[in-house]
Amino acid sequence: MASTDIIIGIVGSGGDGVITAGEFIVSAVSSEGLFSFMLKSYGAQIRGGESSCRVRISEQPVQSQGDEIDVLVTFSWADLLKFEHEVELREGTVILYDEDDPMPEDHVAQYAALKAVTYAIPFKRLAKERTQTILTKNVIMLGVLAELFGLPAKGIRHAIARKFAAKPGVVEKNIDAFGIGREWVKENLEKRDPFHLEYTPGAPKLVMEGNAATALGAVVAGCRFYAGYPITPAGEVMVWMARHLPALGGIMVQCEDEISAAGMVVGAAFGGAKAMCATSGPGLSLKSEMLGLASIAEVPIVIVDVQRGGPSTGIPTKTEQSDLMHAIYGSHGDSPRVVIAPTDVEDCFDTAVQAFDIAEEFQIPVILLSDQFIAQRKETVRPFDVSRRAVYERVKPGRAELVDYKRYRLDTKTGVSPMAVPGMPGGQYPASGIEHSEAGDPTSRVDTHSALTEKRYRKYRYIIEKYSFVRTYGDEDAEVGILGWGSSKGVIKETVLRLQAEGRKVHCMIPQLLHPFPKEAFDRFLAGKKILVVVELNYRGMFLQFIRSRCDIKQKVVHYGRTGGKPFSVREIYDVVREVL
Amino acid sequence: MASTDIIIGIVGSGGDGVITAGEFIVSAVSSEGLFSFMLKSYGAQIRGGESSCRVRISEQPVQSQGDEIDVLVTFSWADLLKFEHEVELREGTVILYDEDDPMPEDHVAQYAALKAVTYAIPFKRLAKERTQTILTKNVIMLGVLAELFGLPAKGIRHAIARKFAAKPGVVEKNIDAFGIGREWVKENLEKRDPFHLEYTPGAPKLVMEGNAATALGAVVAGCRFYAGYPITPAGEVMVWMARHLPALGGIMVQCEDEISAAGMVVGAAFGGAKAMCATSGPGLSLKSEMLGLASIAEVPIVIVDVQRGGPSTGIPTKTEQSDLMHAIYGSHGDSPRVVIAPTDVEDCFDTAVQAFDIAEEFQIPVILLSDQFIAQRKETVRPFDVSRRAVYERVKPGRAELVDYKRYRLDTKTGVSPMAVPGMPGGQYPASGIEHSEAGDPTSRVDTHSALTEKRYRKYRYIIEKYSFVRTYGDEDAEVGILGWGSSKGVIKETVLRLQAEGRKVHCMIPQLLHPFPKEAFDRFLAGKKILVVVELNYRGMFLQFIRSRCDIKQKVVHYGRTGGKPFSVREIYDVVREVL
Amino acid sequence: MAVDAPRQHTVADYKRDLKPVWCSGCGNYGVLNAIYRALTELDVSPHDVGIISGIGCSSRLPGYINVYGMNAVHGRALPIAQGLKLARPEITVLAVGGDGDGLSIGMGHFPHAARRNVDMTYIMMDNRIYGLTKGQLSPTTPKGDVTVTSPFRSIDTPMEPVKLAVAFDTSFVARGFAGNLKHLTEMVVAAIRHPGFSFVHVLSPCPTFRGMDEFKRIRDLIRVIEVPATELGSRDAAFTREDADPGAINLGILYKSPRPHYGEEALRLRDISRAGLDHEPTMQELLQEFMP
Amino acid sequence: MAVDAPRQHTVADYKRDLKPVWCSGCGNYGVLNAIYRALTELDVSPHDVGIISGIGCSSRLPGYINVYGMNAVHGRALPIAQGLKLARPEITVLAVGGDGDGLSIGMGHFPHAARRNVDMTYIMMDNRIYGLTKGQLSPTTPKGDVTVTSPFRSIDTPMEPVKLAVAFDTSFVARGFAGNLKHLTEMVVAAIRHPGFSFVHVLSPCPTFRGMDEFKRIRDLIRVIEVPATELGSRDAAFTREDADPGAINLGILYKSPRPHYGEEALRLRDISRAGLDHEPTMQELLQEFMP
Ligand SMILES: Cc1ncc(C[n+]2csc(CCOP(=O)(O)OP(=O)(O)O)c2C)c(N)n1
Ligand SMILES: Cc1ncc(C[n+]2csc(CCOP(=O)(O)OP(=O)(O)O)c2C)c(N)n1
Ligand code: SF4
Ligand code: SF4
Ligand SMILES: [Mg+2]
Ligand SMILES: [Mg+2]
Repeated sequence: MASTDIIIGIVGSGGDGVITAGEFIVSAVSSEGLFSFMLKSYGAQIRGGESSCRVRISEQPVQSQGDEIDVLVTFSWADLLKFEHEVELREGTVILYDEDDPMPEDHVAQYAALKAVTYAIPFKRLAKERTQTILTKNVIMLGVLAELFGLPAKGIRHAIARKFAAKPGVVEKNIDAFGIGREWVKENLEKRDPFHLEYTPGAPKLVMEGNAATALGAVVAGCRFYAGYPITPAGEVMVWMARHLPALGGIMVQCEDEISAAGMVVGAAFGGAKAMCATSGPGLSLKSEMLGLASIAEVPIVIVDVQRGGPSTGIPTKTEQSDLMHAIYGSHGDSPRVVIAPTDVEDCFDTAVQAFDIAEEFQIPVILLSDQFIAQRKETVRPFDVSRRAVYERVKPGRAELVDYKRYRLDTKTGVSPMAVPGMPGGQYPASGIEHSEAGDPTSRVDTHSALTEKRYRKYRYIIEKYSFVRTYGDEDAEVGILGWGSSKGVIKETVLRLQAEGRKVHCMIPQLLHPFPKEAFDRFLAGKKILVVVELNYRGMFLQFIRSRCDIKQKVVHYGRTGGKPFSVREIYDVVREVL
Repeated sequence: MASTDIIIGIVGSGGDGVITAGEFIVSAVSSEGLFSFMLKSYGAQIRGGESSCRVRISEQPVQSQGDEIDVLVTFSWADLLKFEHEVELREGTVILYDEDDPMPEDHVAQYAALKAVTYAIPFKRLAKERTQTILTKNVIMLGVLAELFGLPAKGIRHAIARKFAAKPGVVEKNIDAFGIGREWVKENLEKRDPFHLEYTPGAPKLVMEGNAATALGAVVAGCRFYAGYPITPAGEVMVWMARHLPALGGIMVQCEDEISAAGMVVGAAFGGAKAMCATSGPGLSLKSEMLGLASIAEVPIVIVDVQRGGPSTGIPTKTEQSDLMHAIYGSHGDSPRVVIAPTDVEDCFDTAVQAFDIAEEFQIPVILLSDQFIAQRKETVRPFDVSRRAVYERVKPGRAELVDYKRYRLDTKTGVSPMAVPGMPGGQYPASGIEHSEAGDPTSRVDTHSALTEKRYRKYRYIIEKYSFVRTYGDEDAEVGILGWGSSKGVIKETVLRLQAEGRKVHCMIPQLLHPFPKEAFDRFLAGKKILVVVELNYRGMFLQFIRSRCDIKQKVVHYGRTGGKPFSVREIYDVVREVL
Repeated sequence: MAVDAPRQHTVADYKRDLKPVWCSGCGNYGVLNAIYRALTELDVSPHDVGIISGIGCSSRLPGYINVYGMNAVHGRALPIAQGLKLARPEITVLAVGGDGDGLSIGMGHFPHAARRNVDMTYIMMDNRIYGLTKGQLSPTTPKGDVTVTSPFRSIDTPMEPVKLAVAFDTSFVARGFAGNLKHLTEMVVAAIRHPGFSFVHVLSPCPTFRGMDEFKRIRDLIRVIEVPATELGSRDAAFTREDADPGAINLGILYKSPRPHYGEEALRLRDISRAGLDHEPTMQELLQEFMP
Repeated sequence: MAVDAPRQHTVADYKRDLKPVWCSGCGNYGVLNAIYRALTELDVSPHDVGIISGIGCSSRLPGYINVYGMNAVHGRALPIAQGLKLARPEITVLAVGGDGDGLSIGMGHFPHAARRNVDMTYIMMDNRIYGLTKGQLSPTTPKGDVTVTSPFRSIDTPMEPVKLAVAFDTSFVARGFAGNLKHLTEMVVAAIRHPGFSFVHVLSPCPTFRGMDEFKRIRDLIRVIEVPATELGSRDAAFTREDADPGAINLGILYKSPRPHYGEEALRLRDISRAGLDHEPTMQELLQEFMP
């Protein structure tokens, strides 16, 4: 059977190079123009514990991590057990394991029932005997995979050469190891499984994780100030900024905590800079007060929240979509802010640019609601056009406006008042977290408070008008509609494609702007639907609650939500939707 | 005209003793068994600026501050101007002013149009000439009021004697001053207005502000640990605790910030104590993360949020009901918590007790959502029964349970697992903000995360079952229903009473438990209603949004919300409801 | 900042048309005047100045100065001010606020600001009380004092802002008194001139909540000193000096620890990070690292 | 705490059945063992101990001890631990955590814990890096070091925990090394025995993110010292000693500032506040103040 879509799982311990092997595959297929998608998972140990990865490869854009694994490599049966909740096998799965660690008795029947094809391979022995080091084991394994399943060999050699470019001897050794694996298969293995990747090579594509894409998007939007405090799974945004902002003449500053990071960003933005901080749930909670300040003082800032399992410290390394309500409502008082959610790695780039556009145009804090699932996975993406954007710059007061300048002028159409920045003669004003007059002076007058609040919320209408971008897939006139957001897009889209391929009618919508609520877009989507399936990775059903709070839902609603810890699979969503179709 | 309900407004500058005068009235009427209700308001100056108060007196329980002012005393026309947004006059208002500060020309026509009755009184002159100090001016004024409008003279003398008990000379001087005012009226004034309070004295009642009532309620519930950080308008809770907890063998600790205060409370509650902190919006925002910890670690804590004008620093001295969404949703992840709202001063006491009951019974953080309007107003309340309550104590593991003790046992009906506290042999366990197993060990397993989340939310059902207390007024079978919450109760109730007195049918409901959402109670209320009026003191309409997110509202909805800065008046609500009646 | 050119500005240029809400007799008036004068002396244009504060009586100050000001949230003046300065190095940046703002809720930011050493000035207006919230304990309230939150006397050991600043190796530490306008102005000028993070501890009495004598009480204790340049760099000396006479409060420049400030270091990083590249990387070049 | 009775407990009583997630070679194992031994030596019952931590590799520690533990949120071990101790004075309370936890995000709580002087022990496991989040700058990372967030070398001046603790007038300050179990155990025992807030700075290397030599590097610098009792109370001496030899790290009890702890002071307040009353006020009596 020629395959155009293969899912490979690899499991091992610390020294086994499991993640590196996965990365080689991703790099290889991307350089040969295919698409891929890779998830990593680690055990509880801080370092050196068990780890696993899952790589999906396809000629077509890969929407998700897919369902069950086609090909599983495990260096250790004990390690495999630790991932039993994450590694699901399909009927006919191929399992490769080290002959040194024979299959436990009790697995035999299980795999037989699965009609699994198993190969015992002397990974370790080959490494030791042929390369004098155990370290090449993973590359030998790649040779085996390449030969057995037709993975792009040229690409893998290229990936090896690139990775070890600085260490010539190492490149050679690994290229050799790769050959050893392939050879061994040719000489010793009789293929008993049907998987073989068929593809036509194309132009190389990029390999990126969501966090780097977010950082890149910010920089393309003009962000030159980043303040951060490390937190999983947002850390890579800061690391990327630390590597690149200095050369760009920007500042990346590691702060003492998230409050300080948000404060620095407010200060920088008050100063006229495009400024950002990234964090995860606990950090977002800590930034609640500063968010309110940006809101009332109308300082444009961008806060990235890479969601993880919550509440509290929760599950830092796993994904969840459970910060939605806090993003929308967190912070006391009537404090407007914008929430947008990227849906995949490439989208992290796009939404980061957009976050700055909205923040700057509307002088409002913008929360970019990413999550671990997109932030830390590696994905093949088509080369970006990093210059394509008309980046938005905030409105500054003109000369006339600076006579008796009122920073918080009420009589503007959109609620946005021209904002002077330090250094601009005549623009001096006091910004304030206290309720203030148009000129910025503290007040406790009811009428002023009411007028200024209205002004700050007036922006919503125009934000919705301009930024109500939604993704829809499927048939517009279907009776069943699926609603989801953020990182659930991939599995939902794939579900829709699968159902369509089966000749079934279904429609789905993934809004980019979550708050302010793009009601028209929702109402348009709801019109004509009889059944709604709402999909989200949290327990409470926040998205559904939020929609309900704004839309009159007459449809029958099927809510599919669960705690995170593991992203949705296509099968999961497919089964839910099939129930009602 | 005999009045049973008079509203007196007093305006002056720092040294004028305006607030003291108001307090004397409240004290006086309460000691003679009447009811009263007093609001204070200050200008922008930190100290010594203009101030005003409004006291309503009645034989019947006073529900609200009422509408326009019946009797206005102003020591200074300039000061009066500064309160123009807060002091509304009725037709036929009586205005007393100091003859030293004659009425400005432009006021004359205005007051004539109002058919106001004005009296120029030599407050200052009498004070200087007859008591050799200007300081008695306010007490002389009280004498004038007592004589003119029949305020309880005995009570005022009693109040003076009590206030200055430590300084005998001062008591006399003020009692004299009081007599001087009365006498002057008798001898010099011809009453031209119809106001005269008629009442039958009764048993003395208490005088209390909401913040003190909250503190007292907490202490009655068994709270002996208070950690705080000063903030307006919650400060008096801490001050009260500082005065009383030491003698009770408790601890009141002033912390370095609100995060620390919440942390101390978590630590104390983990230790088995009933512990509380009180704050206002900015502090609540800062406590978001700690709230999540209490939520996942299932530590029973009580957080009082005395709402003020928001967002950010906002308007610290004025009321608003705009922290609702943050109270319900603030904190990342699926983090359960309970939100209850007191509706008046007496209710601050009741809900504080209840907050501890819920927290302890369900091992969950409870937010008590008070606001400046109830927290800082003085009100006459009927003597409490401070011993009436069967105070709830948290469930601790029994001997059998301590064998292989599992702190977070899943197999309990209500989701509440017996909680060991330090000092209990065999109960040692690790509490954790990280997702954990039943035993408390960190885990990142999807299934455990899901099971534990479900357990934490399972409590909701039982909390709703037990604590869905709602207040309803009016006719159950009315077609128009009013929904409100918290401190809006008074004006809503009075509106209903007024409408009923006019023979109109209307029904209203004020839920005490806001979150988890007591859906049954709402559905019951909604049944049969054709029009809903939703009343709340915030811009966004949080309460309505929240109800919509849980209930299918088929009724026509009239939302009456506005920013705070000033509480609702009865007239305001009355007008809204009359529109639809 | 050009300070050699003929002076362009007068005190009036820095005044803003808003009447302070402060009580009469409040020390903060003195601080406000000192800042007016210092800015005048430094002759920096009002639009080139940013003053950030937290929340408190003292933190109302930016509203009374004709500069880019921010009366932000309680305790966070330092992060915001640092962000402003790092993003806009050409602006003269001040952070101001109270003892509670800086030492209680804002405590966590102070040592980090000191070690980060951003080129800005932090003026702490210490009245040993929470003024705005009406008289609670502050971190500098003397032990044993009665306040509304310590009705039976305070049991908390007070903090000593100058010693803390020295312990944090703040690159410039001075103390002034709101009642000594001339000296305080000098301190503020020297602090702003200092390249790096400078801290001025100002005794700024609150007659309302600490009594009318507070001014006099302080006036009796203060002594203006001139620390020899050779001693300015010693932490031990600074500690010893502060402890020497419990009955005296030193006014003056008390400690200096000159070193490159964060902005300079950041420029150095820029050069290092561009090594091998003769230009600012283009966006297209940034994309390269993602090529497989 | 009864320590004179015949010993009841062994190390095994304090061990919990959970395998640490720490890397092999991590300094935290040494700290864990020292705490086992210290508790054994003090012979305090496991159920009478509370250990609170923040978040970090080091903060996982409570999970491995058979006591009432809490692995709370990042940076907040001190407030939680103080709350526990104040509410339950009879419990032996420890706070533990990393350099980042305590000096970065938790910095604001440290000086206040020191001046409040609650009778508890704070053990800081300093590895000069953020371990759990995988190798970022910590407040104690030496200037010039390369980390993932300082790829072109760190430009931040590191903090010195012991000097800070001394500046905060912490009532007991000691330093130990994870590689010297015996000495570290002594320090922990002395700290717990000390009535008041005691701080133990532990050098606890992270081989994973600071390299395999970190243990050796530290071992070469440390020297166990015995500070004469007469010198223990001097801040200046402590500073001088710490600064004396940049090539040496002092282990031992380094500073003491004995004074009544918060719990004692609170009892004093209770007595003062009850003045004139021979009993705990009843609820009915509390109501009296509301009578008009
Ligand atoms: C997060 C937060 N907590 C508490 C407050 C209330 N608050 C306002 S000012 C202040 C302290 C004032 O003291 P200080 O900083 O010394 O300034 P001062 O008024 O004495 O000048 C407090 C606690 C607040 N505004 N925000
Ligand atoms: C509010 C918050 N911010 C950030 C994090 C992420 N985080 C977890 S541990 C840690 C620092 C770890 O360093 P340290 O405290 O020195 O402990 P170590 O791991 O080195 O023992 C950080 C930043 C978090 N959990 N919570
Ligand atoms: S309360 Fe004190 S600090 Fe505040 S303005 Fe008045 S005198 Fe100044
Ligand atoms: S990362 Fe470092 S501190 Fe964390 S467990 Fe490993 S060695 Fe220890
Ligand atoms: Mg102060
Ligand atoms: Mg560390």
